[in-house]
Parts: sequence; structure tokens; C-alpha cells
Amino acid sequence: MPHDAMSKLVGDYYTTHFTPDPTSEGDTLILNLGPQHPSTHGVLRVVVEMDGEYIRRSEPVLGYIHRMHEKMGEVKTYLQYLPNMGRVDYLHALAWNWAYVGAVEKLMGIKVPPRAEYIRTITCELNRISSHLLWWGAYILDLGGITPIFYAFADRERIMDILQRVTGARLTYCYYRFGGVSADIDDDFIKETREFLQHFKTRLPIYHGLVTGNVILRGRCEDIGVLPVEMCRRYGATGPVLRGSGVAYDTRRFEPYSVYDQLEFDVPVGKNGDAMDRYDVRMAEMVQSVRIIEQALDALPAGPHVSPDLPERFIPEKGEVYFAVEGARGKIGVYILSDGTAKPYRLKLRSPSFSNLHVFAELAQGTLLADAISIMGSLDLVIPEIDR
Amino acid sequence: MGEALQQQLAYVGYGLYLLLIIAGGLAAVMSTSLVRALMGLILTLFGVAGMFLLMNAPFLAFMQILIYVGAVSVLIFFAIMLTKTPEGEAGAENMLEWIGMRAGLAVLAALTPAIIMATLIVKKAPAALALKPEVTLAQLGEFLTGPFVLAFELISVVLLAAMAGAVVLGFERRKGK
Amino acid sequence: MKTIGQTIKSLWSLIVGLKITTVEFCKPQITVHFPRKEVTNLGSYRGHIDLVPLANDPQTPRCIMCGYCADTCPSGCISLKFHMVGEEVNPEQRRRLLLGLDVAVPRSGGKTPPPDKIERVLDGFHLNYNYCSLCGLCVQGCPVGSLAFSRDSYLVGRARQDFEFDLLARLKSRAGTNSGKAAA
Amino acid sequence: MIPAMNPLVLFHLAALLLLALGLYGITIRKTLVGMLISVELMLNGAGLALVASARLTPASDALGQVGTLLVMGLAAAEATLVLAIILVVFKRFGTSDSAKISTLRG
Amino acid sequence: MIIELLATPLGHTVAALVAILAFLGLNGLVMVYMERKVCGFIQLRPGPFEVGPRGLLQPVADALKLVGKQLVTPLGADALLFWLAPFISFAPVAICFLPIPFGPIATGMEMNLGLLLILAFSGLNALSLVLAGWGSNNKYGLLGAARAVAQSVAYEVPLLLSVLAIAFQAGSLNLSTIVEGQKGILSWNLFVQPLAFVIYFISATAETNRAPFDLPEAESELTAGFHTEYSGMGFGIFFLAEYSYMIVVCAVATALFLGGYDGPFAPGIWWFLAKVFFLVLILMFFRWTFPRVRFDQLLNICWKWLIPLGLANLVATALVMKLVK
Repeated sequence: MPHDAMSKLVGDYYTTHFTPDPTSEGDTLILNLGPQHPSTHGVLRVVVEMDGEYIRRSEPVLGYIHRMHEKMGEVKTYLQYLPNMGRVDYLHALAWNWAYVGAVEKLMGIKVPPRAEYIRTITCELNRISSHLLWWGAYILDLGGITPIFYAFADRERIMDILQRVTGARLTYCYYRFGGVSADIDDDFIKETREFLQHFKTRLPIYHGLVTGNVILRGRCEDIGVLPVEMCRRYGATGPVLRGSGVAYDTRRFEPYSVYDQLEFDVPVGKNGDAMDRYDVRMAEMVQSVRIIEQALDALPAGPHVSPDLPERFIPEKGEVYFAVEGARGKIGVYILSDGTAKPYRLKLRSPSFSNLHVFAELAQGTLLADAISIMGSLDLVIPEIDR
Repeated sequence: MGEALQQQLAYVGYGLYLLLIIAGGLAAVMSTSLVRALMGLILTLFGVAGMFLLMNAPFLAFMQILIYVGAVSVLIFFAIMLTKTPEGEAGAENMLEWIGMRAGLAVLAALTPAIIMATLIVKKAPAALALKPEVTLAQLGEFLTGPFVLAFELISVVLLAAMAGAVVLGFERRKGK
Repeated sequence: MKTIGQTIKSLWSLIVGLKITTVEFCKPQITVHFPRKEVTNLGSYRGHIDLVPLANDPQTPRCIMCGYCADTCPSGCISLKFHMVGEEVNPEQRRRLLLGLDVAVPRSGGKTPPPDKIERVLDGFHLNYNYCSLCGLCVQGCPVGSLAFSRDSYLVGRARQDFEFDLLARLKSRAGTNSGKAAA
Repeated sequence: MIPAMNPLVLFHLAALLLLALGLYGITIRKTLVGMLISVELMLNGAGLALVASARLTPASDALGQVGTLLVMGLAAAEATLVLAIILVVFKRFGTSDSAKISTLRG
Repeated sequence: MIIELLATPLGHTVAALVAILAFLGLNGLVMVYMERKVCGFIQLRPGPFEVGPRGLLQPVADALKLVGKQLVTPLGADALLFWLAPFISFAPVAICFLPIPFGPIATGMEMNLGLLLILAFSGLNALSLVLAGWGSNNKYGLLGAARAVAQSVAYEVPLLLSVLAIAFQAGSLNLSTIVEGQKGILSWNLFVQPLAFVIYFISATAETNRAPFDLPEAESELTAGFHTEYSGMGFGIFFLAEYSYMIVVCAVATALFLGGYDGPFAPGIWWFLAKVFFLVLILMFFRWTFPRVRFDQLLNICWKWLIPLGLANLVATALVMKLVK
């Protein structure tokens, strides 16, 4: 046995410092889940200490896709920072667009024309459906079901086609502008969206039949990763993760922005806070998004899609602002501290995945590896958003 | 095929199986890695199964593979995995001492009964018999439920007890955690 | 009894799943074999930016060399080259011009602003597409509407240099082929 | 020489070999698992001898085979139990080295 | 001379082995193509279609790719055991094919204990998985190996129980005899003993390590489980063995429950193959439809449901047989 060669394989800082718990008895195994593991969806790495198949402790290791978005905000002008927002969370890019644009508008007191507000609502909710669809497919993929993600992608492609029509992009949208949106929607867009919504309503029963009702999936999700409300509060978990635990907290409802206070929609909540509840909440949210889009399409006013009286340059007064929107993963917050120059003095992004992720370490304790994968999937993590 | 050829083939088969047994047995007791030792055991098991076949007892041969290879070896593998003794099992640091002190004794202990029994067998060996027809399953079954019913029930009880014991021991382990 | 009902229900859920996959199995496929067929929604595709020529002169871009695009671009992938004609410019003025500092052109909704005091001639409009994030800020910000997204969806290249364009040269060559076609 | 030998002797020699190897293994092995493997070797030898004796002598055929089957059952039971014991021992002592397992240290 | 040799039992067996190996190689190609096409159609994709007409040559290209890859032995692995494992997984399959009656006269080796032989040798599969997982010096492999053990302990018993019920009924362990006992579709054991069929098929899915019971390789949990470290043909042989096991368990199911080569019009062997591949298709649909169960759930299914049901079925069969006699 080449012992000297083996000794080189001792691991890096995290594995060597993640030494077995002194209170634990018996042999444990330090296992690196990631950064290239099929279920960490990207480059999340979780170091786990395992006792057989049971997880003793786990610790997420971040930073593999850190791009210094916050620092970039300090060296770019307010306008130049816009495209960055599509890259923070590539799955629900428009929510991040909205959070940043909304924050700057609040800071500078820019009025947004009503048509733009409705367009934002429609596109953002479409984007939410596409994000949830991808989560749905990927989650079942984590649990070993390979087919659903293809069905999800087929529908997601249609959403992307629709959004491509106005945003010009398929994934990393940079669509919202200060005071409006970059392009107006046309009748074709509305027609296609309505068609898609009809189609999507016929697809949902198939999804539920194929997956939700499946006894194997229920066995993998029910009573797995039960997340008490108190723990959500401790970690600041938001979005479907929090709502799955039974708290009907939705930024769209509790800190209404844009036109959400004029639209009717429910905030679905779970009961037990297990993975199945989080699953159900997301599935129900897609239905609510459909409702919102339909109402918004019906109520779509005429008018300009971007505010006509915009300042020439976006240089806000001294001051600070915080603006939050509800993303697919939870509360997206943007905090800007302005020193009166063309660039923000400090820009802070509150990403929901970051808070939701840290629930994992505590939830996974004492569970089986397979359950831990199920828990991680049910949190709907987007790694670039965690690292920013 | 002629009778003589079949006889020759049988001897060839015997030699092959004996080779398996010897190689496997040596690996089972000599190799430093326990997994390799287990592989040796499995080789031996196949050799013995082959010998059963040579004796026209295919049922036993298949049972040997089913029970020993399919179940017992896998269990032993489990034990090896759980106790994490992958290598240096025979003690690389004081191998010489071990061999010096105990190997002689071991060989003596192993050979004594062998020699005694070998001489006994060779002396009392009956005349070679033509191979009797294969024992059918029905015969075996009747035997197990007839004269050997007590032994059969006993082995069932032993198996049950072993299973229960293993479960109890295993539970004790979980509780201790 | 309840357990049995539960079991039958769960077994039925498996059959429902199999039924759905069987139905999907019989449906026609929805993927597009790319080299043989093309997707139909490329009309709204946004490629790299291109210069828009004047309505009456396909050789000349509408660009007034204000430098807004180069200034706004988050990735700094646009660079302009131009020289002056007419009255001489002192070096200091020239430097400022090159930086585009004093030519903050008001948003004019695509209309050409009044002719500048100094006439500038565009020598090159370089786009480094490698860094472009297709945000569209330059297109929307251009005061004279001189920039537009191309529909070039099948752009491929083997090296970085393949994505460093001189848009002015592209415009001219395009105009050349177009006029050539028209002549023919 | 060998072809002339009685088949019964041949099989018994193989059985003896197994027995000897098993015995040797039991003494030389340090871990419980190693010993278990050696015991299995010996049990196999016993089975082989039983079958050979029954098949190649006028003794009852079924008797030998049933005996061997019982031996196999015993081996399975024994393996299960020993596995459980090894696990407990390993949990308690952190090793399955028989030399180190001793609580007689006062 | 050759024909004479083939006529002897030994010659027949050797010829059958050669034929089986050829069949296994071809079968691997067919099943790879079949699986990829089935998966593609279920997922609304075309499946392979670039290599050859309708992608027919895709499996050949796959095989060539696997053969061409470098064989890597991981650092710290026990090279002997590591490379032994694929062969232990593949070799017994060929033997398992011997007693399967493909047609009235197309049996590799007529033997009274054919069923027992298949059960005995298919049990070796678990051993090879364990060996592969252990030998590759990989933590995922080790976890996969541990799962393989737990799984094999769980599914072997109900498998045996369900098969035993059929053997009771037929009074034989000879597959040909069992097939001969099912003439006409109504006397198929599928209708006589549906419970045994369900138990057998679930256990067989677990035996072949196919989804939803593909726990030892569980790619979303253990990356690739026991074969994480295998490259090239090392992986290829595992792959081939998995597909061959699928054929074995489906062939046994056909012989035990679906009347074997029983069927009108066409020669028996075609009926047999058609039934086998229909069952294989069902296995494939399972894989592309269901999520994976957790391993303690598999144990629960086996110990709490399949084994009691299997025992009950066995006892009931014995009672009925006694009464009928």
C-alpha cells in the first residue's frame, strides 16, 4: 500500500478541521458532498460526518462561485449594476431585477407608470413559475425520479420563449429599468401567455399524478426535515421554506409593493413543516402565480412602459434605502447606502437561499444521507445566490 | 463419451477443485487483508461445491453456493466493513514473532488430527464404489421430515435464536449511542 | 382494514404514474433536431449590437460619437475611435472629447441632435463581445438610436478574436453587399 | 499413483486439508473476523467429509446430505450471531483484535 | 466429430455457454438501445438518432467508447479486488442462463435443480457489488457496498419464498417441467398465483438493482455508489451484467409465471423472448417513472410486507397442494 501517496490525500482545510466530534463514539466517516455532487446543483459543498448512513454533523462550505456582486455594486454606477442582478439568482432573475430597480426607484423617488407595474408583475410571476418548475424537476431528480424534470423543462421552455419575446434573453434577464421596463409587451405576448396558462393548467394534474400522489415520493418527503417555526426565525428562513412551516409570511402580502395589493391571491401554507409541505406550498404557489398573471393580464392598463420624466443621470441624494420583494426562494432584499455620487457607497443583497441553506446543517443532523438529500432539495437552493 | 474418459475428466475436475481449495484456503488464512482472506474463503467454497458436484450431489453444491457464498460471505463482508480492519490484519509489525511463536504450534495442532484421521481412513477405506444415483429432493425432504425431524426443528430453533440474538445485540448497540 | 386500504391506494398511485408515462410514451416528441430543423422563435432573439445606418445613407451610421454607450456599458466592451475635421482642436479638448465627458447628449428619443460644433468622423466602433452581457443599456441609452441588436443567433467562433468586432466595418460591408445586391 | 487412489480418500484428504487450514487460521488470526473465516473453512471440511462418507460408502446417502445441510444452517446461524457479537465487541472496545479485547485489567 | 461432441452433455453445455456469451454481448447492445429509446420516448425526446439509421449503431459507439477509455485504478485501492469485482458480477450471469428453457428444446443444460442454480448464482451479484465498493477505496463506494449488503439480505428471502411457492405447485425445480405444467393462458401461474408474481417481480427489481431500488448506485446520493471509481470497460462490464441480470430475472419470471414458451402460432422461442422483453420493458418503465426509495423503506417493504405475504402464500400453496392431492 503506498502510504506516502495516501498521506497526500488528507483533504483541505475543511475536511482536516472538521474532526470527529469528541463526544461521539465509534468510527465516523468524513464525507465531502460536493462541490461536484449530483445533488448539490452547482458548486455547494457540504462536509458531513457520517455514522454509517446517519449524518452526525454537517457543515456547508460556501464560496465556490463567489463573484463579489456586492463589491461590484460599489464600483459601478447605478445603471451599470443592472445586468448583475440577472446573475445573482439565474432562476428567478426578474425578482432580483425588481428588488434592485425598486430600491433605486425608492431612493430616487421615481414613479413607475401603471402599465410597467403590471408588466413587471406578469413577467415576474411567469419567471416564478419557471423557477418552481425547475425546482420541481430537480427535486424529483434528487429523489431518483428522472423523467419529471423533462416534463418540467418542456413547460419551462415555453415560459422562456414568452419572456424571450420581451426581454430578449432566456435566462439571465436584464429587463426592468429604473422607472419601467426596457420593452413593452405586445398582443402576441399576451396571447401566448394566455395560451401557456391554459396549457399549464392541463399539465398540473399530470404532475400531481406522476409525482405528488406517488407513494414512494410521499415516503421520501413526509416527516422528513421537519422545520419548526422557531428555527425558521432563528435562521431567517423565508419563502416557501417558512410558509411550509405554517407561517403565512409573503412579502407580496405583508409589505405590498407594486400592484400586488390590488390582486387577489392566496398565500399557501403547510402544516408540519416537512419536505412534503414545502413541496405542496411550491406546487400551490404555481397555481397562485397563474391566478395573479390572469388578473394582471385582464387589468393591464394602457400607457407608457417606462416613466417619461426620468432624470438624465441616476445620481441619488445622500441616504439609504431597503426594498424587498418576494422571490421564488423567499424574501429578496436590496439595501443601498448612497453618498450622493453616481455609485452606491454600499450595496447589500439579502439572498433568501443563504438563510435557507443554514437551516440544512441543523435539519440534517441525525438523518439518513438519503433524507439529507431530500431536505437539501426541498430547500430549493440556488448556489450563485448563496455566494452572490 | 467413454467411461474411461469420464473417469479421467473426473480426476481432472478433482485436481482443479483441489487447487481451488488449496489456493483459497491458503489465501484465507495467510493474506494480510481480510477482504482477500474472504475471497480465499469464497474460492474454497466454490472448490468444495465442485467436489459436491463430482460426487453427484448437485443440490448440496447449489445450497453451498446459495448459503455460504450468497449469505454467509456477504455477512462476513459486512462485519469486515463495520469493524474497519482493512489491512495489516495479521500484524505487520510483529509478524515474525507471531510466526515464530505460534506457527509451529498451529501447524502441529492442525496436523495432529489430520494425521490420525488420515491413517484411520486409509486403513479402513472401503472398496471403491460406483457412484450412486443422485438423491432426489423428495428423498431429502422425506428424510428431513421423517427421521430427522428433531434435527430439522432444532436447526430452525437455532436459526431463529441466532436471528433474535443478533437483533437483540444490534439493538443494544443502537441504544448505547 | 385501514392499512389495507392505504396499501391499495399507494399501489394505485404507482399505477397512475405508470399510466402517465405510458401516455407520454405514445405522444410525439417535442425536441427539435437542431441541424435538420430550426427553432421558430428566433425572431425575438437578441444577438450582439450592431450600428444602425442613416436612412438615406447605408454606409454611414447614425452615431454621433457622444460616447454614451461606451460610458454606460457595465462591462466596458465598447470603444470608439474617431477624428476631427474642420477647426483644429487643442489637445486638452481632444482628450476630453475622447473621454466623452462633455457630450452628455439629452435623451432625444432617437432624433438626431443639432449638429455639433465640431464634426467628428467615426473611424471604428469596436465591440468586445466576449465581455458583453447583452443588457441592452447601450441600445436603450443611445440618444440617436444608432444601436440595435442583431439577429445573429448562429454566431460561433474558435478564439477570443472571433468575438472582437469592428461594427463600423460590419456596417460598411453589409451596406456593400446590400447595394451590390440591389445593383445586381 | 493418484488415479489409483480411492476416491473416498481423495475427498477426505481435501476435507482434512480444509480442517488443517482452518485450525491454523484460528491460531494465526488476530481478529475475530479472521477467526470466523477460519471456522467456516473447518465447517466446510466437515461438510465435505460427511458427504463423501455418505456418497462413497454404502451408508445412507440422504443421511450425509441432510447432515451437511444442517451444518450449513448452523454455519449461517453462527455467522449471524458472530457478526452481531463482533459488532458489539467493536462498539465496546473499538477493535476486533482478540488480543486487545480484555477487561481483566483490574 | 464436432457434431458428435456437441451431442454429448458436456459438449452441449460448452456450446450453450458460447451461445449464451454471444447472446449476452448482443443483448447488451439491444438493451442499451432499447433503454435509451424508451427513456427518450417517455421524456418526449427522440433518444439516440445520430449514429446509424435511427441511432441503431449508438450502442456500438457507446461500447467502443468504453473500450477505448483508460482503465484507472484509484490510489490506495486494492487493485486485485478492484478488478476482480466486475468479473465476479459478470461470470455468474452466464451460468444463470444455462438452465433457462428458451424453447421446447432450446435449453442450455437440462437439469433438475435449474431454479436452484439460478438462485444460487444470482446471489453472487451482491458480492460483486460489495467487492467493487470496498475495493475502490472510495467513501461513496463503501456506502454503496453497505447498501448492497442490506438490500441483498432483504430481497433474497421474499424472492426465494415466491419461487418456492411455484416450485411447490409444480413439484419440481426444473424450469422445463414448470413450463410444461402451464399449457394454455389460463393455467399460467400469473393467474394461478398472482401474489407470488407480484412478490417475485418486486424482489427481482431489487435484485437487478434497478430503480426504484437502485440504492447501491443511487446517483443523486452516492454519485455512482459502488462503481464510482470504475472507468472504461470496468464500468462497462457492470453495465453488461446489470442488463444480463434483467434478462435472467425476466426469463425466470416468464418461465415461472407466464407459461414460458407457451403460445400459439409462432415457435416457442419467439414467444419466450417476446414475454421476456415485455417484462424488461416494464422494468424500464419502472425506472423512468418512479423516484428511488430509501434503503430503510426497502427493508420495510421486504421484511414487513413481502416476507409475511410470501410466507402466507407459501403456506397456502402447500395447503392447497395437500388438499388437492
